[in-house]
Amino acid sequence: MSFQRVLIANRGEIALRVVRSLRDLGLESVAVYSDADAQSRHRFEADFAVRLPGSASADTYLNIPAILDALKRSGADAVHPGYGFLSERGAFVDAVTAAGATFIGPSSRAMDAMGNKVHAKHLMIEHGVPVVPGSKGALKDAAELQRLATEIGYPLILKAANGGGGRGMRVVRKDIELAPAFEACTREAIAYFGSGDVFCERYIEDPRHIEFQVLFDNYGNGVHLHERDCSIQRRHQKLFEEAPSPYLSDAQRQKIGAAAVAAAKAAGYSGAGTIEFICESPERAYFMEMNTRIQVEHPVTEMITGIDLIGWQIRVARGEKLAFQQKDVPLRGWSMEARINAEDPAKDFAPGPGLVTALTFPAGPFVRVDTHLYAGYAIPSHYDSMVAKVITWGETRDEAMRRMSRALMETKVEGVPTTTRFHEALLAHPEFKAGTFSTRFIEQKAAYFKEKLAGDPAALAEGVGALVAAALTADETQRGADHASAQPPRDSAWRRAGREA
Amino acid sequence: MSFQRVLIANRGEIALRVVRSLRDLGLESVAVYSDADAQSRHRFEADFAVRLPGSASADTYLNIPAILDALKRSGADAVHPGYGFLSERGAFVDAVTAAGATFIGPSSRAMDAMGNKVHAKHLMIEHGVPVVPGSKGALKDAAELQRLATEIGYPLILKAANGGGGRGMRVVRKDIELAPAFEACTREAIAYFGSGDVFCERYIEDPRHIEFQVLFDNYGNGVHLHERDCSIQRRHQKLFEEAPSPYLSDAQRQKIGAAAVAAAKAAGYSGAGTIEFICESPERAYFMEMNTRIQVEHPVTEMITGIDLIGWQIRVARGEKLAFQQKDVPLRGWSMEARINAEDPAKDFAPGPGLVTALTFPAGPFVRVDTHLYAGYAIPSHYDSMVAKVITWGETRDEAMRRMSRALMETKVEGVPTTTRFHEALLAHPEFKAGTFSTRFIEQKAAYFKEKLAGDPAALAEGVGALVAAALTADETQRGADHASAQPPRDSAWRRAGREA
Amino acid sequence: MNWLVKIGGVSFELELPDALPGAEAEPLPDGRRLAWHARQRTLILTAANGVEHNLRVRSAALSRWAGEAATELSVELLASAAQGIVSLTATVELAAPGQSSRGKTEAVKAVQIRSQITGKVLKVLVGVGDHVAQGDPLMIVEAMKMENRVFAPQAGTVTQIAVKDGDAVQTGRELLRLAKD
Amino acid sequence: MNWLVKIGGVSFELELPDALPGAEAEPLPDGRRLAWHARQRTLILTAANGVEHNLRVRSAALSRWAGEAATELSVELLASAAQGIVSLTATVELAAPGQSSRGKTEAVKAVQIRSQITGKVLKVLVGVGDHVAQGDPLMIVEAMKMENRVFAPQAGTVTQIAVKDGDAVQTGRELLRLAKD
Repeated sequence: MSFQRVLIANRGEIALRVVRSLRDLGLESVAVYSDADAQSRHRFEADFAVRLPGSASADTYLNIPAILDALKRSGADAVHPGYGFLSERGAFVDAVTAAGATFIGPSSRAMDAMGNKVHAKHLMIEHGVPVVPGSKGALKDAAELQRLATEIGYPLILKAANGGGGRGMRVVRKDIELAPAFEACTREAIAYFGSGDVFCERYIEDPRHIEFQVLFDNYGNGVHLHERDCSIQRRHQKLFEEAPSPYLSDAQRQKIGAAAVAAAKAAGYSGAGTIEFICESPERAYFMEMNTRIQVEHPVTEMITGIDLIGWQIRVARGEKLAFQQKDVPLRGWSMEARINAEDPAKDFAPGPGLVTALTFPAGPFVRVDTHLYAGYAIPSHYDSMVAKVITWGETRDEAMRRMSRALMETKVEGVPTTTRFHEALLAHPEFKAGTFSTRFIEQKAAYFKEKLAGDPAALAEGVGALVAAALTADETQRGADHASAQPPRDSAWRRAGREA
Repeated sequence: MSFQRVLIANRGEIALRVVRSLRDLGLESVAVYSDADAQSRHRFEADFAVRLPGSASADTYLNIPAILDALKRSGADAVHPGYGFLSERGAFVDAVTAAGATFIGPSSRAMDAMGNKVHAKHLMIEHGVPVVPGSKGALKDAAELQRLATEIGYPLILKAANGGGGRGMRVVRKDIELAPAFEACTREAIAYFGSGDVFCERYIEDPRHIEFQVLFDNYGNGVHLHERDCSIQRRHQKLFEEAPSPYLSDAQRQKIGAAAVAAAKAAGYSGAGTIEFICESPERAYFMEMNTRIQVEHPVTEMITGIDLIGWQIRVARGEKLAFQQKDVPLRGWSMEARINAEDPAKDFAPGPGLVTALTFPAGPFVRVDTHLYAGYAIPSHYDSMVAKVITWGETRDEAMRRMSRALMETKVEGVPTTTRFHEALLAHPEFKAGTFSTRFIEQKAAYFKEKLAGDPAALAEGVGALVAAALTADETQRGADHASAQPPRDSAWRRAGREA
Repeated sequence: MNWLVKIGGVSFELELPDALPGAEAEPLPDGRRLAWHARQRTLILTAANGVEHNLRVRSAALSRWAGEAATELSVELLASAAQGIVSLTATVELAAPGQSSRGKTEAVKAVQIRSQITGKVLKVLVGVGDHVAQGDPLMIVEAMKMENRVFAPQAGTVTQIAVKDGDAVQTGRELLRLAKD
Repeated sequence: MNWLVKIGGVSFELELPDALPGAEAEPLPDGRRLAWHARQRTLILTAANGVEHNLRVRSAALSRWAGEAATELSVELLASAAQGIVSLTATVELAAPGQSSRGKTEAVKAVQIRSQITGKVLKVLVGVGDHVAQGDPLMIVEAMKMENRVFAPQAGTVTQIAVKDGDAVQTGRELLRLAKD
């Protein structure tokens, strides 16, 4: 399992991130790049590069034969999949292995076992990891529902077994609503979906998304590296993450973490993985799914533990044993990550690919930036809109938050819109500051964000903006008084600045 | 002692560094800049800026009246001095205080007490901190010298009391050499310096430079934040630092650290300070001097402790108590700092100010860069040649070192020479890797560095370089064969590349 | 050139200087000076006493549609307030006076719908002659793995469609025209 | 243009291509291609099988003295070796053939001493007519708080001094001339 040259079957910031850990370990890197990525930094920063003709993901980063061809030509003897693309395809693992190279990640068997949600859920139940409580299948009658309601507690949600799109669903909050809701739901199920089968589950109103990072070697040794809180989401896309979660006590952390490790161990897992939980309350965390790869938000875990997760993925893959046990995994301070996406938060997060004309990223103490951007880079419209991650660390949550404000203030991207301002608005919200938020936070605070992000001209008219406007106007008024009539047409410096930008 | 707007009486990377900590604490910053620094980043990154007319340090950053004038005009109510310039002048502290502003640093009394080497040395002796052993003053006779030699041990150095420039000095290694050396030295002292007074000290052949960071609040609470090893020096200029030192055991660390804290406490010290020791062996560390300001190399301490030193300077100055005790100061992992100076290590470190035409700094996990450089910036020739600090952290010294190699590989500065290659040569040396080096390392390994830094064309002819040369030559040979005679004059792309650079 | 500037509801005519004054700028009537440092992306407002206030530009985007006189300038400035940090954004619409503002060179009843993003037209949902209500989806443009719907800003009849399924579009590219009811 | 290239002790005449071939470069005779990516400061050597080897340029400095035909090119390349990381540096002296190399357009016995740094002449230590031995200090140039001595590269007589105390000098500026003994 020893290897020397690693092909990175990915692009952008994660490909660069992998190059860095490889270099730390004295290993060579091979990038692959699509035609749309011919100017991407990951192509140039790796030691070697191989072109994947075409631009669509299906032709390039999802094209297993093309990647195997690059593997063979480049002489690489291992593959790191990054996240997304082929990172969770058992068939890719098998293809890499059949080509005689090492896949840096779990076995295809463990990947498929944990990737299959039903399998994974059963495994979790077996190992005492709580899952969202509910009926095992279709409910027989209202009486069974009543028994379950007593067992599980309210609120519950009734769902048509064949349903979808929000139809045939009923939330029930008291005993008295139970029978009528069951009848109505059954009626709708028959009417819309042709079957009266209805099942029930506990309804989680304001869930937190909390995930545990686990790390296993090939010899059954595994630890968790605490949790990340990824509740700040928009349409199920994570936007801002932190570690640890302000929601969990130390006892809860240890309990859920131990259960996560036990379950992954039972699956014969190896490498880095993430077990996601949906939390109704700190005491009620339910298994959701397992991601059998590195996560976008892994840096916040690295910041609080000092452990290079991608470095350890590689070391485990080459047969090293974990050098630490659970008790040795540090949890020091607090870390936050803001995803800088090329999207305009003021225009409903419309994506804005294009040329980055000027760029400054933050630096200095306890700040880290993972990005593939550079001034002059044209962000292609073919792939994900995430272009940078701004990460901070502090001794306390408050310090990490204040550092994030500073880091965002230093973040300047011209030419394309970014989510930077969204994060500033987020950090300014008292409930975010207090750590009390659910996955519905952005939706619930829509009015707040709308106002904050509108680029309100009134705000410009006040405060600092007024100085600029006043200065420009004063200048103009004066000139207007001096020279009565029209000036020869001149080019505005603002226009020029805009063009330079 | 509360303040809201802080004038930074400094320039370059340290001014930027202070802006960042101020911003973390919600405070405003005022930069001052000389005419030579009109394009420096610290002018633009601060919230406010005031020009100091002129370029020479004496007219600008050392000009107390000009800085006080800027203080008054800007409405700042505190001053951070950075390092160098006025940072250790008691008179500046008094002037700032008299102007009604808070000086972020120790009192002028403590500063002067610790800044005076004789005072400081006496204070150290009082508090049991070892100093270089030797005679109290001029030696009476050879017999006194013999007694001292027995007490202190060999090697000793005899020095003419009025001497200088290496003359009138003798190193003595055995009893039998003692009397002749004393006679010769006395003779020379009379001949060259007009006085036969000679004193003796223990001679430290291969010293290590180890310094302890201390931090005190205004209420007498103080801690040390472990040591830094700054033995890699060239002509007494530090080039590469690390924390902790591979030289000290934990017991020695605690012992020397406690002595350093006791001595600083006795001086009524407040704020951040550094106590430098010269080490003959881990057991024999002698007090050298105290620096009553932040050090260039403070980031390595921040990386292993997680404590924002400049943030704490500011917090202490506004009257906060230290939030931690000695036992709470973490020591986690290892950190290194490489000073990137605009000097050519292959040309005896000749300084090379000028236009930075292209620039890439490292990023990613466990790497930090403090710099004021940007592409298009012209490094002025008026000030220090240090333009960036590349800092890495690792769980072990080895990991920090490998990360430094990676970080240096990502460091690209075009237009001016830098010391980047020197650091790569340093990291490649087996004795540096083993942690066995003294302040004489660079001088002792001069041949090694010369060879490594020469830009040996033979190295280019081999290995990777050969590929380029071969490609160019093959191309040429082919063309030569095809077209018998002279080509029309054409511009070389290399030339163009050089010009673009 | 003289520009028509709208900030909020207020519009006024303004001659923007030929260049924002450089570091050697003449003082404004009230003694302050304003200088634009292009490389540093910083607008410096210098008070009469020489203290400079840095207004850092996070982003400055200029939108100018071909064939139209109006120009939209969007600037995001960063400045430090007495307490904490604020970022301010404004979109300023600039139009040379005498010239009609954006879209107004067209028949007054025509509304041009432009792409807000660079991407690919996945599906045109309407045809020429269709009547649409305000908020109706007109087409789907895909970019960065996301489907983005283009909605009708007002009720009207589709008079012209400038793109077809599969076309690549740049930001600002005209997609279709609506005749107002 | 044809250039005289010296690498180590070996010199050969070489016509460097008009431009280093771009990404669409014609293959070299052995099937490899070499392309210079200016923005990324990377020289890519592509093998016949399409695998690209990135040679990153850390620094490229071109020294050309006014009035002289010779050009010194110093390039530092970064590449990853099988084990660890290497950085390679070379100074290549380029001279158009037929033209004399650096300094040779002068009377063969004259040696020009140039400043290796940008700074200020602190003190000229010799006068015209002085005879100096190899290694003698000629002047002190200050830059970045450091005093840098300029030494005689060989014995000779000072025939001309081009600067005086206090003068600002750029890298490459002539300081004085020595006539060889």
